[in-house]
Amino acid sequence: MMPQWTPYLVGLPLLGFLLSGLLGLLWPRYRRWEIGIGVLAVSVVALAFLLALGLFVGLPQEELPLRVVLYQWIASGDFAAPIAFRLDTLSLWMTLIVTGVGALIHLYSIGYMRGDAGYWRYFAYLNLFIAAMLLLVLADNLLLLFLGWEGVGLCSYLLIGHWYADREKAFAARKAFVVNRIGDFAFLIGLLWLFREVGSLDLGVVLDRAGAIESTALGAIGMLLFLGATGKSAQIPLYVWLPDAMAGPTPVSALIHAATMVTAGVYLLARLSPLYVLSPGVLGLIALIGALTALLAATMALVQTDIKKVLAYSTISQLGLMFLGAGVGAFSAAIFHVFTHAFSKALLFLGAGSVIHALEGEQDIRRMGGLSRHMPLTYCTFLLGALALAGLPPLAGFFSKDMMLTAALGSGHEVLWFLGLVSSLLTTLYMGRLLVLVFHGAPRAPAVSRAHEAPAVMRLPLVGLAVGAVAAGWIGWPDLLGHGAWNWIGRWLSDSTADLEHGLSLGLEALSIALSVTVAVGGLWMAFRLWGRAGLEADHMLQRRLGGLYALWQSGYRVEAIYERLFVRPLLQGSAAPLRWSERYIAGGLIGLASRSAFFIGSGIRRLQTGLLSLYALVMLIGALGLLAWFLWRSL
Amino acid sequence: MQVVLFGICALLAIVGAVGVITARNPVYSALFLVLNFFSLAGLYLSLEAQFLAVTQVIVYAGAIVVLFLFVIMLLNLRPEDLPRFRLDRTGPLVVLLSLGLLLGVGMGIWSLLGASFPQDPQAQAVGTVESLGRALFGRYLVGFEVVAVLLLVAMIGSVMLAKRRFQ
Amino acid sequence: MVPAGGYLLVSALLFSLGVMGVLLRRSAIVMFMCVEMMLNAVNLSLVAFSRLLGDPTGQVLVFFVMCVAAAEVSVGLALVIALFRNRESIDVDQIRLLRG
Amino acid sequence: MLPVQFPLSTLIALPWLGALLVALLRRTSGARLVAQVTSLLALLWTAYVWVRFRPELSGGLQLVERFGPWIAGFDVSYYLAIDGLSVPFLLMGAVLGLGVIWAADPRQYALLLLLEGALFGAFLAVDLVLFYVFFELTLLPAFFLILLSGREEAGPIALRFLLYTMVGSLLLLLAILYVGVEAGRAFNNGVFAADWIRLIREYGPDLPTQRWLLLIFALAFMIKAGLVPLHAWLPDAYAEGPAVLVGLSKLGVYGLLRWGAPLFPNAWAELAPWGALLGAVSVLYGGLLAWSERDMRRLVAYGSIAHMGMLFVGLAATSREAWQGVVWLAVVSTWIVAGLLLLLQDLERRSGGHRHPEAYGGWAGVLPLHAVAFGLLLLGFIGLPGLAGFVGEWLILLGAFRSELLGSTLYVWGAAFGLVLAAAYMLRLWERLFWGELRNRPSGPGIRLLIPALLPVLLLLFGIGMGASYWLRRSEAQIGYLIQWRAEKAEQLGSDSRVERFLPAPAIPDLEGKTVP
Repeated sequence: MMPQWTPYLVGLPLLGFLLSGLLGLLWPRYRRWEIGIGVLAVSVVALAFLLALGLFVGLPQEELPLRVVLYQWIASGDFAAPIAFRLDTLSLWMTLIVTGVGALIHLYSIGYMRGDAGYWRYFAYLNLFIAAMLLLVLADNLLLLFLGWEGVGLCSYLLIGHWYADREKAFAARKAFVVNRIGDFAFLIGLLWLFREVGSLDLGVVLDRAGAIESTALGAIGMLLFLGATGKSAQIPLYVWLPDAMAGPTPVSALIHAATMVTAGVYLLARLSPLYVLSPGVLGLIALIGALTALLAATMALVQTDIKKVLAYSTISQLGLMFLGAGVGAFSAAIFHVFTHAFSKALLFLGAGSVIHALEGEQDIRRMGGLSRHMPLTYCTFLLGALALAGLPPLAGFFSKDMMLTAALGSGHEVLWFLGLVSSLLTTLYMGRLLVLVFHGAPRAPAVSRAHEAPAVMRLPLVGLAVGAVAAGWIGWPDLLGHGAWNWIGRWLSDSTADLEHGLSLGLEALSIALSVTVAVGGLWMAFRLWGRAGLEADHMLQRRLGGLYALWQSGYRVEAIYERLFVRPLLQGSAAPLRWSERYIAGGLIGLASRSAFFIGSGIRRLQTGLLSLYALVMLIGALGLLAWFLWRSL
Repeated sequence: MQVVLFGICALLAIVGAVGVITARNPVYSALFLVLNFFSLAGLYLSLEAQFLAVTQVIVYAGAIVVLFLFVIMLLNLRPEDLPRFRLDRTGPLVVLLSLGLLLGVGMGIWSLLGASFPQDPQAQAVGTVESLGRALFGRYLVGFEVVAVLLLVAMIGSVMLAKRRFQ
Repeated sequence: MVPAGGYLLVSALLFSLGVMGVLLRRSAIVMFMCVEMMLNAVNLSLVAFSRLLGDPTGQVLVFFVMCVAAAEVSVGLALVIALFRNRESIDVDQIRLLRG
Repeated sequence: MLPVQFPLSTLIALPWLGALLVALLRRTSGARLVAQVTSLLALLWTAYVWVRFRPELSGGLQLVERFGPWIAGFDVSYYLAIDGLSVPFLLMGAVLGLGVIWAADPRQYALLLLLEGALFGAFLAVDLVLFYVFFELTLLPAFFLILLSGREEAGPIALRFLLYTMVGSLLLLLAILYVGVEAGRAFNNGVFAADWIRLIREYGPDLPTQRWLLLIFALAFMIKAGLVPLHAWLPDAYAEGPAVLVGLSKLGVYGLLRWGAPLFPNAWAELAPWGALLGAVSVLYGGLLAWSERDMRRLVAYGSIAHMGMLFVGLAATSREAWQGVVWLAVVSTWIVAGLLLLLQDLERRSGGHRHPEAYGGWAGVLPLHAVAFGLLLLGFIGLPGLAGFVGEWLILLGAFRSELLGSTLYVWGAAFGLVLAAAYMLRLWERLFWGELRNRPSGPGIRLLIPALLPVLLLLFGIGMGASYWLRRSEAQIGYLIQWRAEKAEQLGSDSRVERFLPAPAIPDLEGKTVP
């Protein structure tokens, strides 16, 4: 496979977007031709996936990285940013995830969105989303990466606000975009700073010269870019948009959470890992933020009653784990987790979508229950996804999570490792709770009895993803087995990421793995016991036992209220009055000064116009005399 | 001969001018004005500008002053309507300024005071009808035509102004 | 022979008297007469210069001045009539239409 | 052929002839046809000039048309030329003119065409006095256009606009006369000098003189540009007046680039931090006010003040990248803001005159083309990468971040934060207008031909956004020359660093712990 095909990876979905968008916009009859729209959208992404697969198979690992330059994009002075793509193990791997999982989600959407008035719009945006994400992943230049970075933000905005008639959903979309923009602001400054230090934004140059950057500047750049990543990847402090982003159609949530957008932050850290390993302080902070996010989000996931919100907080928590992994220097493990998580989370979201679809839009898990009898396939796949996410061996999630936790232990961050372990436990608890409350027990709403399995076009992706959720982890066995010989993914990615090596003793690693397995099994057992017996009552019991803590989790640690009071209100409301004042008295005063002085001078001069003819004549005479005197004076 | 003519006419012109200013009744003013105009015509004669002297009598004394008199009669002002002098505040200043003007102009022409007129026949023939006619219908033909149009316009304008009530 | 200066002085004197008249009198008609007098004073000096220089241009100018004066008087007096009809007065101090 | 021989004069004459023809035509349909064809021809002619322009030449002027002197005894001539600096602005004027005229009311045609011609003139003039003449010539059509908007407050607003800009202009005139006389004494045998090339090459006053002259120039141009705190005319005028005013305000930016910086290099270096401070303040001030503004056209106007602040940060940064960014952001921002104002005007008419976004809702479904056009302009406005607005913003921030003149990067932080604010208020506007339940269904007729009129802008939005280097190359050489020339001349007159500061730079610490000496 020729690397020259790389631009088509981005070009194909972009073409799909343009075709769907323009045809739908200008030709109303096209909007109702759902089959055509759906097939077009799916086929471009599928083609991109095949292309990526071809590149993956056809390019020997030794030839990577490759650089494919299209043309000069922005150039002025000594700044130049070409439209150029970088093919290396990392970007190729991410491309596979994005297009593969993305294609399945596209396929699922054909069924899910049937009959929707904005069908064409939806698929156009979905294609654009893939295109932007591929651009982000493949960009050889950080400014081009920023184009994709903002592009996925825009697409998430448009898709979250897909059902825009609902003001709340529209607001959720705006919130997602603006919060992302705050991160992007930091990212932008980081890029500026990086350019000032390095003199280029080409990845090759940046990574080469990273060592030459002065350490404080390097730390600042790392922090700023990381802040950008927290925006995209929904980490503390910028995670608040993600739970609200559930307002979009469920496949969109799957796309945002599994394959695109939120993984961008992790990708960025891995991409710039040679830069990050040079500033251990920043790495430590990243690990801390990741661990905290993982823990806090997991606690919040435990108390949600909306099926999609549980999954949303679960995503934040899992992303936290990935940041923890990246923070302790296990970048490839973090990317590995992106991979496994993509399958399980996409599967869970699509399964949730099927459930919501079957229950005619019901999303409250308190009004579900006993669905396993009506939707056996959905149940089976959902179960596999949940178990994989919970980290039950030998399903996919176990391997990647374990790789990150052992790295955390190995790097000497015992506390963070412990936090990760606790959030793993919480993960098993809320996944178990979700599974039980949705599929087991007695139906708690009449709609459940009418539930039925989704059409084949929606079932097929579920099966595909379930296979991934089971088997995706087998490409990265822990070092304990075969001393890393079976860790194919680690070797593949190590060309692109600068992992820190930790000499972890086999004993400790075995201990860590054993603890992980124990936690997974024990947590699931606990969850099934607790919610399987008491059902919803277990929630109430927890609420009684935990009291204030439970309320705190329910309120999301009141973060939104705190932000509102600390930042939004002082900035917006607080500034309004002084600004109005200055508009009125400073700016308005200056213009008033100008106009009033004109009127003042005018009224002064007006008084000279007495209308007295003889006075005018007198003044004329005086003037004539003056002129006469002037001429006489000159002639003297 | 010229000296006598100049002396008499200059004196009469000044008397006429003073009369115009001081006479209380505008009719008297107009009559003094006639005196002034006639004596100016005399002065023109003494300068060998015969054509202008005649025109002066016809246009100014004949037409303009008559027009003044017509208007005065037409308005039929009562004595108490007649505006007075304005000597109260600005009077002294005006007199002073006018004297200043005289002084200034006098200084300006100081160097010319003693100049005597050329006596060759060509110079004396400047004011003849022939010489003036050649100038008017030669070099100044355009100006002459324009003045004709101006008079027409003035005529129309004054008819319009006098006809309607003026708002 | 009277030198040119004599004529010029008379002209200057007449002009000054005319100025005085315009400024001292309040009757619009008399002011007008004084303006005519000023024009005449200028005419006199023009003729004197014309004679002095032996050039008819000065006298042509006087001719034009006379024509313009005739036009001016006809319009001006028409204005005075119109004014009097409206205001019942020809006192210029009471007419302040030009006040800003 | 005469037009080919004098392409620049043709560019000015074309709209003016059109204006004359429109004024003579009684029938509206005929006038519309003439105005539309004229604006299209002006755009095509600009393209012709664009093709004849050779971007790689720096320092020199091209397609020179010089007749004169104008006034006997003064070396002031009718002197037109193009260079890399004016060509983008010409394009701006032509595209703006097309959009505004196609979407205009018939009674505005003549004035708009007059304004377009004068705008071209101001961008083409390389004689200081001629520039001033065209600069002022734009004012009267603008005044009458605001008056024509027909709202009750239009009169006072137009008058305030006129008076305020006149204050700056009169001071500018005095400064121009001073410069001309002094420069004439310095190198032109005492004859008043106004030739751009000779002025910037040979006229070098001492620092105190430069300082006051630059302050006056900057005051006039800042009033024109609407920079905080001199912006008070702008929101009202944008809200009531025609969208073409947006292009007018860019004359301020152009004036500073063409005349301000090269004429007064040392004072420029000295005052640059203050310019950047005002710029950053404008960004935040405009952004926050836009957030709390309820009238939608005023909201966009405040947003444009924020853009203007960004432009001034770039101006102050005084580097090749920053000025390239300034030129192209000025051009693009004009199109975007004018396009948004036109769209809002259209929506206002369709809704029966509602000016508050609360009266709208869900219009994306009924006016999809409007929604797409508005959305694209909005995204360009908030600087989404890939669209044209980002190119300028990025280059400005890049240049300012590295600028040695500014001494602090905090201006950049402030300016960049404006992008966050912009996203917040613009998306809220979008949400109120186009999303939500359908409210107040559009009824009245909108602006005819609005979408076709905006089509060039939308295409350029992508064209410049994705193929920026082609466009940037047009202005690269000349701007590089200006930057280099300014630095050399400043060195020659007393280097930037050795300038004894009359105004200390604002005491803004840098994040890296450096403070300005």
